[in-house]
Amino acid sequence: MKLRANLIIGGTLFALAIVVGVLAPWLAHTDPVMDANLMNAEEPPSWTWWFGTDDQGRDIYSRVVYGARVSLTVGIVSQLINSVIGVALGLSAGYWGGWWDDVVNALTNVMLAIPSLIFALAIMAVLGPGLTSLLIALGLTNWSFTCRIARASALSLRSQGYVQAATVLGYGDLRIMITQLLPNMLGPIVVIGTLGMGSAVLSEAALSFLGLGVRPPFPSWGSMLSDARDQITTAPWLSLFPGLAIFLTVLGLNLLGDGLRDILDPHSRSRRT
Amino acid sequence: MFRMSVIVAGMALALAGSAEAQTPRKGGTIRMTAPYGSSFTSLDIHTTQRAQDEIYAKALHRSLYTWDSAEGKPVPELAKEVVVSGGGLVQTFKLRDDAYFHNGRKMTADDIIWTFNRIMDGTKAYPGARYVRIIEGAAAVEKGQAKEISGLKKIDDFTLEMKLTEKVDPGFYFFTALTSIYPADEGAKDSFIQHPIGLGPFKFVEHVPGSRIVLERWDKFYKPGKPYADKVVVSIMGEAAARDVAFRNKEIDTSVLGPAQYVAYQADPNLKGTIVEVAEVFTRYMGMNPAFKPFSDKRVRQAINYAIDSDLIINKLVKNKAYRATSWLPLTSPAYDKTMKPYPYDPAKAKQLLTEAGYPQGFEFEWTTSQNESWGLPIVSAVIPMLDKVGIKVKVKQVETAVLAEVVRTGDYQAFIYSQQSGPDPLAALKCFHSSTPQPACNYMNFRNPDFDKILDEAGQTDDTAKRNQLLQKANAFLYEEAPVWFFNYNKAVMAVQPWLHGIQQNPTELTHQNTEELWVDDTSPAK
Amino acid sequence: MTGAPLIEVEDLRIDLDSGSGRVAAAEGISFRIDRGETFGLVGESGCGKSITALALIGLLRPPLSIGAGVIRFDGREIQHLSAAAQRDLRGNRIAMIFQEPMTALNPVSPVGRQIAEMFVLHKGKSWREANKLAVEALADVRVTAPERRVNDYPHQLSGGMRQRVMIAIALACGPDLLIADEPTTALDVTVQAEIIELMRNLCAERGTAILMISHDLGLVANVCRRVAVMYAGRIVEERGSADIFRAPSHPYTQGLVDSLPRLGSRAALGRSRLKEIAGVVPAITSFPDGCRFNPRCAHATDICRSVVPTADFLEAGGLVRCHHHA
Amino acid sequence: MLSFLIRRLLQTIPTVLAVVLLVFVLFSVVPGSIASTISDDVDPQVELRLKQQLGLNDPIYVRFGNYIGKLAIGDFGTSFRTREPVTSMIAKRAWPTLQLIFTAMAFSVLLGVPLGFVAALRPGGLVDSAAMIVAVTGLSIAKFWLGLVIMYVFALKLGWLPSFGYGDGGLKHLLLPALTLGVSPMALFARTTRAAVLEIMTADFVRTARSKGMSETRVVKWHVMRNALVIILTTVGLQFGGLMGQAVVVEKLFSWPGIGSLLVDSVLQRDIPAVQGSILVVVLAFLAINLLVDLLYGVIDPRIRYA
Repeated sequence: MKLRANLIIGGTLFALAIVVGVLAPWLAHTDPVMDANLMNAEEPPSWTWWFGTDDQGRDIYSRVVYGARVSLTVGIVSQLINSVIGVALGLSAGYWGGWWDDVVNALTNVMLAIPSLIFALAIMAVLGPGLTSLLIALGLTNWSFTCRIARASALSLRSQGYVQAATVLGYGDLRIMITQLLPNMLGPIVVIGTLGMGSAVLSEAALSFLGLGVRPPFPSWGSMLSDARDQITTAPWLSLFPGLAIFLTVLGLNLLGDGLRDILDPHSRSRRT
Repeated sequence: MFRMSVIVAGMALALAGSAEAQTPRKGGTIRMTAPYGSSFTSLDIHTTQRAQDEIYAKALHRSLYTWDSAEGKPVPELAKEVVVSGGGLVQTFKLRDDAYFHNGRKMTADDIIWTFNRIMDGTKAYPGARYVRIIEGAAAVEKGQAKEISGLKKIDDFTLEMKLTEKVDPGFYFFTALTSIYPADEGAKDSFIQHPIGLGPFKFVEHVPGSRIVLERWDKFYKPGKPYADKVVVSIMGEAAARDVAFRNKEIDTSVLGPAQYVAYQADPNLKGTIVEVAEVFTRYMGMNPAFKPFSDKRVRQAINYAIDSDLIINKLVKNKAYRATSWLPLTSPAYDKTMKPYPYDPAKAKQLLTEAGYPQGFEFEWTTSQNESWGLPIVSAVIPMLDKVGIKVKVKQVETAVLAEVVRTGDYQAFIYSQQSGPDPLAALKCFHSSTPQPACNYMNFRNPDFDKILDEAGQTDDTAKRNQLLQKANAFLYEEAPVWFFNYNKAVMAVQPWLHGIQQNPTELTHQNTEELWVDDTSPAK
Repeated sequence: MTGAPLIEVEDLRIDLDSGSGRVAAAEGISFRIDRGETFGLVGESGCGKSITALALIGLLRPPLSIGAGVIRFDGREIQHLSAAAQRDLRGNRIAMIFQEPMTALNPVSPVGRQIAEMFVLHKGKSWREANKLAVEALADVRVTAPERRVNDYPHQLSGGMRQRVMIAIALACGPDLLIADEPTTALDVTVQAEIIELMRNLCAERGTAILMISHDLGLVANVCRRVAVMYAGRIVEERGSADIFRAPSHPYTQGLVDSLPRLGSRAALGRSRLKEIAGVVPAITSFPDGCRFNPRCAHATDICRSVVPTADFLEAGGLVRCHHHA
Repeated sequence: MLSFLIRRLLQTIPTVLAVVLLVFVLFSVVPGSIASTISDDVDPQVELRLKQQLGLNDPIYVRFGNYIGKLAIGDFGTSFRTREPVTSMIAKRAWPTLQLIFTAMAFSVLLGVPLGFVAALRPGGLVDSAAMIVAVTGLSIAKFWLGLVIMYVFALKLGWLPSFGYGDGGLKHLLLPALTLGVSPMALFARTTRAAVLEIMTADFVRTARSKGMSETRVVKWHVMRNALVIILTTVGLQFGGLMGQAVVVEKLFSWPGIGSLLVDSVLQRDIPAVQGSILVVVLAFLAINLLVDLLYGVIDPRIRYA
């Protein structure tokens, strides 16, 4: 029962966020950047301004709606990069073994040893703030779990009959990895990826707070929340709505991840590594 | 205009607290905050030019001069008398004979000479070098061509002669903590940086990096009866929201307010009375690179000034925590022309000027900015739609403050938004636009105009204060016409001060820089 | 006391909640065991013999549960007892040994402690006393140097040793019934005989009845006085051990007996495994109608495919569930 | 034991070296010059001399060699900004961060693990659902936002604890930042513990324990707990890394003078030696803590032997 509740609530929240992001131009009332009118600055929520306006007079509802694009892009793309890196390294290391396996193992250990937020911070410092930097910084720093899982399952699948049969049939390594091994490890990787998206959205907020987030004027939920923190008492709606958007989306991703884990990866409930 | 008269009136009063005419209480702890970042740079105040560090340095150190907020100018601090001779180029200082370093030794002329030689050490690039360079022979020391500054001569222990390279008031050069006087013997030791020794009213007790500096009363301070307090604690609190909680919670005695909190504190009857504000000598502006084609045309630069509704931004976004800039020189400058009017908001005029300049459809430029809330991204975001209305498109390039400083120095920009010191010395402030001033020094827009140079040179040569101010006003008006920048605002510094802390000075160079010997706490302070 | 059986199972049904409904994983299970008697339950894996054992000791966990029937222990119905009352029986009067000595012991607890727990739980001993008793219990199962062994962890012991520990735990409180679920399957051949011997002797000494569960008819027949054969959730035949070898009545039992090499040969005992009977055991959710053995049965007729055979008493004693039994 | 320790230490050397190399290469391409971290008015000649003095004009491999050489004797170089040895800067920041991280860890373990146990006793029950809702909520909130709310509630509204400060007045200054930092690991531990317990509950030895006539509470206390701790310990060890990352945010918010705020400060001011040093120290600490965790396994799990 609980399993389905996870999946349904989580999936709904995440799907909702995606729909909002995709339909942003139709859902938004105003342009999130250009429609600043200082005459309307800091209006509390009302029928005209559903979520109120910010200190530049921009409609927060429209900015939250557009912010879904930025924040979800950060979450999805950076996690996609992580997954691709993790799978490519882990799969090849587990399949080929030997010195390459040692190299990948060493690399994973290095990644594991540097806290990912700190590593992302360092990369952001070098690349400078901005969406691209953010995607790179968050995309390069959170693949070690995926890599370990991919490696472990490649290692165990390698000796399975059908994989060896494929080898005998003269299939190329790449083809075997992609057609034979990859589908069998997709479950846990999707689960990790889902949970990783949530943490990427939160990392974006943290980096915004540290002054190294998405480059405005385009709104991201993290930067909106971070910018509004001085006005938490005077204009609470400035932070309430982007904060809620982050919370619900990350909550959705976490629940979805849990739900998917129960279905796709029932064996490893507790051991992530 | 009303607001301005308030400021002037405020400055006429020596001390904000003195109006209360209470007898200062001895003892207690002053709990100040350092709001500009999450650490102090260094206990060697010569190495750092950040406003953050000077907050503690004002308690610990003394320089040759100090800023007198009541007079609105620098006054001699460690000298009892200054005699000017040699056509204004030779300054003879009769030094105090009652100034003791915190190790108990009396200060002499040797300490000053040693300190200035140290600041000119070219292998260290001390930021104070730019001030000491005004002394003859200082530059040679910096370049390694001489060991000692030739323009400094010790007459006796308490008499010092200083030869300048040009005719300026040395007070403007030697009042900041960058030129704090160190004890010659101790300053050379490695231990100095862990346990600094100065001449100030409070001596060093401890520094918890990233957290606070604690100082205690220096009994042999040269001003009789001062300081009042037993202890000064300067806590580092970079987060405005956290500072707000701490101030409301009565955990700190002073807090610098941003625009949002300025509004909140004004609206709160319990906090309204804690607000202290002053017009600081900083001008916020958008610099335009004349090497970028559209900006080479004066009409385009003027059009930008017409196109932006600066008052609206100041009113709504900056929440009136700034004064509208007319030209370069700030309100508190002696050469400020009160009759001058700022560029009005007139998009039609802007459009017309753009058309005349050959940009009827507008153009696009890249605007480099930091995240600073008062002169960074939020302002840029508000300006973008305004410029858009006259057809000018903006591409934002966001960088960190440190990078922006570099960008500005090297001229690697099309436009940038910045806050630059424009006082207290109006001549020095305008000198930044003199063609002899290299771009990295402070001529960030690489402004070159022989007519302007002529006015400024003339002002520099005259000894008549009135005439000089008149010429400076003319130069300032010249800049208004040329519009090398978008004149945005002059900062209004706002600090919240708990009711039990008295003696706050309205220092227009930086409100957080307080002469701590004047401050005292009454017995309603939770810290007693 | 005498005459009344120690445990009596009547028409027991065990349900499996598959999520979309309940399925009977075992049904119509009836048998009884007298005090000190040895009784065997034989069948292929998945036939329901292990869950029957778990039902007796009250360890069925969701999705499994008792659907119907009565379990009478020492004259008292125990299937609906409160959890606390069940716990008083469990371990104390009904004990159980599991198949996998490797995993049946807690890897991070010393074996002595795992034995001592029994005395603390059921005999109200202090840990100090219980630890002493644990040493004795280890000595009883012929472990050498027991005072040293009590401090060992399971991974430091051999498989046989571990199973001795399990027996020590099971017999610690002198239970009336010992359920042994494939107690030697995971062990080396040489050790198997020892363990069986040990178990049998100890139980005989204490008057403890044994319910032995195994897929190995030979082993069970050797240990037990009576044997029940299970197939697909039903008991298909129940006989005296000697009878079942001499003249198996149910075609499935016949298949089992035929697959045994050299009956009664002690040397082959441990090794003998069931030979595959043609066809596969049906899944719980798709039991065939009628006699559940009919798809694999050489003698199956129409009635076998539609009517569930009743349990018939045999003249020579025992029961069989077959339309065509001899 | 000792030989295990030595072997593990040797194993970490390549990791440390790789981290050093990574961080070094990363920051050798950083924009902005050393001069801009010092003053906005530096004579070009002086800047050149300064660069020479700091060896910034050497080719990168020479600089890396020098850096490694100095690292070997515990010298992290000299800060551009403060001109202090980075080693001593970090040394002053280490204790506050350790205090913060260990308090947060203690809080999250002491709260999260029991919560997970309680939840696992009745999976799907009311307590379980409530606990897991709390846990997933704790994992889904932006940290600085949570910190602000905690600060407002506990310092301003309730007036129980000071909102900032370090070191004076005992532990009370530590509590709010540690609470903020501890919430998400607490949530994580609650979830991990629950999952671990549920997994162990299906183990054969638990069935054995039940067959002994033990109550569920005793089963958990006597048999499940210690086995679950093995799994929890792994998570705790790994979570130290996440905690150090989050400490950056929390330290900044609460003006806590730890390595995290030093790192942010140094990053924003382009003080590269200090950035490199801080990251390196964090990594070393993480590796050391995980070594400790490995040793702890030996205490909890008798199967592990350090022969």
